[in-house]
Amino acid sequence: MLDPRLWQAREWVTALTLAAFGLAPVFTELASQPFILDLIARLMILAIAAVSLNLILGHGGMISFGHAAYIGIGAYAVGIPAYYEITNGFLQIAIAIGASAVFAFFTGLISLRTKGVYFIMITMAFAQMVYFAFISIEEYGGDDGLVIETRSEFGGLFDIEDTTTFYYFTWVSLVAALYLVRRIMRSRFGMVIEGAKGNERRMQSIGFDTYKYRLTCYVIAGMICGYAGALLGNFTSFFSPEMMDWTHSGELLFMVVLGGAGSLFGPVLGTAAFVLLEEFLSGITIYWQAIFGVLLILVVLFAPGGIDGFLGRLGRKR
Amino acid sequence: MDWGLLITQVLNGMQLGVLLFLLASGLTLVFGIMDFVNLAHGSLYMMGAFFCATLTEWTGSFVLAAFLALPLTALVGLAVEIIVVRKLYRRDHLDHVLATFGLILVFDTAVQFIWGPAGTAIPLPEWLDGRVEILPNIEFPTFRLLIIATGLVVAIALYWIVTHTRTGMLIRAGASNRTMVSALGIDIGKLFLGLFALGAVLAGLAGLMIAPITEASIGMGNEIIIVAFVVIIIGGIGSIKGAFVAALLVGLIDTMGRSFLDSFLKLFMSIQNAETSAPAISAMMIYILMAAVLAFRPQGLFPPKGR
Amino acid sequence: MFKRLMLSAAAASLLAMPAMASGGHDKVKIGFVTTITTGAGIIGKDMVDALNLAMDDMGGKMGGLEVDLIVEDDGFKPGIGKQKTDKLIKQDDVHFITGYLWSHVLLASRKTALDSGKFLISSNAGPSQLAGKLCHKNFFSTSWQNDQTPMAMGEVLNKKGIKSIYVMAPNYAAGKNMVAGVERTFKGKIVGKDMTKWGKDAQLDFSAELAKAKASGAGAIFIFYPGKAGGAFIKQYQQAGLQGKIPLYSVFTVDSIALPKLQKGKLNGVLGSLNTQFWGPDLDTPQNKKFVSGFRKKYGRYPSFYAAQSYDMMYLIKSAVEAVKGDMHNQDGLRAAMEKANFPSVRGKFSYGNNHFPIQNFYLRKVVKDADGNWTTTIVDTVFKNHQDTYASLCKL
Amino acid sequence: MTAAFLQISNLYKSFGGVAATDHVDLEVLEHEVHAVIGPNGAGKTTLISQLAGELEPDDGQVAFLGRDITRLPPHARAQLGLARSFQITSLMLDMTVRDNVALAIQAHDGHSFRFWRDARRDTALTDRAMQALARVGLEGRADTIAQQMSHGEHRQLEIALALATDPKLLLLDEPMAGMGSEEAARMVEILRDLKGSKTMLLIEHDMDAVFALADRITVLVYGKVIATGKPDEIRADESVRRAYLGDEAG
Repeated sequence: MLDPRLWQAREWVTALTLAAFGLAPVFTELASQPFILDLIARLMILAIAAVSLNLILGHGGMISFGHAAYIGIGAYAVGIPAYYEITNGFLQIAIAIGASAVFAFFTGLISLRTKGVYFIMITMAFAQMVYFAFISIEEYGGDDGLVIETRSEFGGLFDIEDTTTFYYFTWVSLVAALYLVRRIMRSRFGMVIEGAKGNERRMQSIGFDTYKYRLTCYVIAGMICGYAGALLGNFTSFFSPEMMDWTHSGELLFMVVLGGAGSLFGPVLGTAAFVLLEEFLSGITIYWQAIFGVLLILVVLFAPGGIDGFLGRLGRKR
Repeated sequence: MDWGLLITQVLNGMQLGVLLFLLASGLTLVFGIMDFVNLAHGSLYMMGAFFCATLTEWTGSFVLAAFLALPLTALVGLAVEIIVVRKLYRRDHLDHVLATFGLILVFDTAVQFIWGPAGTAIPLPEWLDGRVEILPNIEFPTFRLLIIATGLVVAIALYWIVTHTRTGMLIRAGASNRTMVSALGIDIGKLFLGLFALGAVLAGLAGLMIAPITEASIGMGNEIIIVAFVVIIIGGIGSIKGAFVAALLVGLIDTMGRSFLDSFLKLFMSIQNAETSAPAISAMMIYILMAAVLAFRPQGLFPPKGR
Repeated sequence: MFKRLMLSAAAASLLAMPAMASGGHDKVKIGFVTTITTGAGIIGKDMVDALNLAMDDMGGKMGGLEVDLIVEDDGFKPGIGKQKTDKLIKQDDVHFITGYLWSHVLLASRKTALDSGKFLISSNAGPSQLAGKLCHKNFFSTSWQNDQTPMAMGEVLNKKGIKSIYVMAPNYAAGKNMVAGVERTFKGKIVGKDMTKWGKDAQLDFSAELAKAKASGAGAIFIFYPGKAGGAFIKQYQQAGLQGKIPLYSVFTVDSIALPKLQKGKLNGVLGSLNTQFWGPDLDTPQNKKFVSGFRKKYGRYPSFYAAQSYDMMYLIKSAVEAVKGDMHNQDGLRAAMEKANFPSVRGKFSYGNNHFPIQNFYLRKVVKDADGNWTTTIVDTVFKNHQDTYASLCKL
Repeated sequence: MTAAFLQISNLYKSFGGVAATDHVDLEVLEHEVHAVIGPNGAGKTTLISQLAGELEPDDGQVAFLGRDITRLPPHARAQLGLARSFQITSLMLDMTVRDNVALAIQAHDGHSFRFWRDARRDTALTDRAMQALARVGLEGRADTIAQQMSHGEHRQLEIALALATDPKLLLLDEPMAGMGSEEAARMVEILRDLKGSKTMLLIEHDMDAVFALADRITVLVYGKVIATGKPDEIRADESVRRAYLGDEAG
């Protein structure tokens, strides 16, 4: 894997994309286009969320329609302490990950007892519950949301108020998230998750309590996404329940499928394609959502495997 | 206790309930028999409303427009089935969710393009715009009563179709055993197309019944469709009876929450906080109900037999 | 249909207008954030129409400089609004960030906009926070502070001898301000209150709330429902049989966006109803006559107050650019010029308070038929003269 | 022989009023190969599903190694040493043959909450997976994706999976189903090799295989046990002949 001589289209794209993200600040500085840097930072944060969704969706076969809830939970884990002037980033991120884990654990306990479309709908229902819960909490702005004055502080180690520092903080986070998911999926645990996706009944008959493994995987994905939420909260300095709206969960699903569910890097490409297309199309016409919708339908109908599948086919031709 | 208010609110809850039922019944048929998750069902609801609005403007009669709008909605349903949906039956639920999510975007934008962003009001004829005194000193809007009546008639009709006709037999068989229906030599393609159109008509009916109250507006189906899904999951996928019971339950919970929850919350929190929290908490109760039902009955309240 | 296409094409081309690198001489760059998509897009369109009218009237120039107008759509979401604000700052590098239909969008965008050192001008939203503790030297409003209009309405209710009201508003920043405003001046009892869901999934069926209002025995109902929710509310208010039993008093609900639709829906009960406002299409000032007739000529309908405020915003900026003689780097000069409010406003002469919110009159308006039979509003009384909002004392400017 | 290894007492399960398992008593002794035969619809698969824990009986008891396992879920039974193969091939088709078996070994190890080390480079797993594959003659196919194998190979992998968990009792649900005669012969060989070291409950249609392998046979007809005994006794049993063999013999 680490030997470029063995690389095919897929590996090249992965390496080049990550390198391009890593070098982007230099180019945007030269071209004085700071907004593009913002765009990529947002893209990378959403990519972390998509990678975490892919862990349960692509690798684990659990179609969660409520993944945006963790983005909201993670974001509010930064926002609520900041509201009380607690700006310690380590603490905020710990809360983001911890709260997401707790939420994932308890909702997973119930959701994972259901199958198929019931699972899709119950995960969505739980996300809606958090959505309405945050709307109902007047103290933190309710539907209006909450603006924070300062980003997370990391005791002088580095300062993410600085755009470039924040950008690299995000970049490192994305690379780390990818590495983490790759390790997990290649570990014994990952084998069980993959096996349970392929044939849950058989996995049980050889002695795996698949429920327990899936629940663990569900919690891990929630934690990673909660972390992404904490980043997004810092990035926008603004939180509102709207972040958890079901349409955002749908968008995350689209990002994963567009990139290629079940592949490690696919979700990153899917997110990139999604965010850039959205930016580009919404600049052209106010009717951009229709183009987006048609594209979504076409991808589902004619491009199973998404971008990653396409790269895989490119690789095979060589 | 203000009994007049209570009775009015129960009727309001029923009105919301039957509206949800109209939407959910089509959804549960399509879902239960074709195993197809149609998020764009809410778009058909919206199309019904907009068709009716334009036709009311042209014909000058809401009732006439309503009867003309239904076949139009059915046509849209047919087109959607033929162009997109039928290619997806063999795919998994994730593909259904994504493709119909795409359809929602297309429909919403198309409506903005054709009708503009403002939304369109539907004027009601005089005889529907008034009120009926249902009990001494308790008046209720005539049109909302009409919605309740329509919903009940549709519920009875659907129940009769499902339990007493050959089509209904197929529907029941399909809900519990899909392969059996094809073994009976039925053209599954036609059955599905017909059912999808029926679902579209029911959704369109729901849309055009609510539009004179709230106006036809972009994205009007996007939130209610989620609630309709909650309804069919609580009721048990594929079950008309389940959809009916769950729709009324959800309608009543939502309305009662909006009417009485704030007074209740004031016992614990400041008046301002109670006022702002109450609607969100009553919206949340619906999802809590769903989670509770699924935790104890993973197949919903009335799962079709043999499934 | 054709006209609609043309309008949307105009809006689209505005949206698409890229930040063209200025070739040599300066330009005045104005970013405008409003709602173009969703049902609330109708309001945004009214605002953008007013901007285009102002551009026509000015010949596309302010103090000899060309004007770049960049319109962004917030999609009715604070998060998107903030994102678009970021874009206007970083990509387009505008001089003025303007617009903001919704208070919560403005509150979400405030920090980035002001941190960038640019001017932020609200042409509609006036949340209390920005008038008080969060006031800023670079923030200006060409509209009002949210509380003021309902405060005027509270006075009207007092004068009418109404003893109790039932209050309803959407549950977001402005809704809360509106309720606070009417509570501040109304001397009677508030017998009930409902805050309903707002945003793109706003609640539009008010059956339960209307039943409560009816049962409450209130002397009047006070509402704030901007955009499409207003029409829906009034319709249901009539259907529920409250017309003639509990009178309806509203702010920002019955306007020239809602009226044509209400007229089409034959909701005759609205005729004669009262609302308060800082402006009206029939307000007798030279600039207003020019604006209203120009708007009606160009678009064939009455402008709304949203349009009026947006139109004023353009003239405010123009006055500042002229005062500094086109030196766009002279921030202090631009600010000082704007603080003077030395421009022909549609509302007539007004002054800015310390918090840069207008000190202005508020009028009582009545819904009437105009000479052509179109429904519009006419000013019947002045409720407040030179009224300053109550939060100004909290502002340390 | 020792006391019952697997003890089924009075097991009862009905579907919509029709008894699929009608008060079945059956015991499997350690190290024996016990075959269950019966015509189609006799309730053999229903029985095995209840033993594996996928179906819950309406009444009766299943005891394994002296422990009541009637209400245990499938994975817990597997961990006690009860392994099954499926009549209709049930594998992780998207994974390689080696990964399939490695998973079974992992399950037996009980160390699967390991998130970091690369499982495919874990020799403790891969070596044993190769050994297990060698036992069923699939060592040459280790890197093949399971989906791409032939039906016969699938059946062999089924057995390999069951064996890899090092079970005390093998529940084999028609291991020869759908096989050609050559493949079936190879399967009989594989099972004969295991005979003596593993206790097996074998459900099978192939009478040659049954009589070649079984120490004892139980005959199930319409959910009821009509006879249990050594192959010769069963062959001689009048009621069995009438109900079952007789039919087949014509």
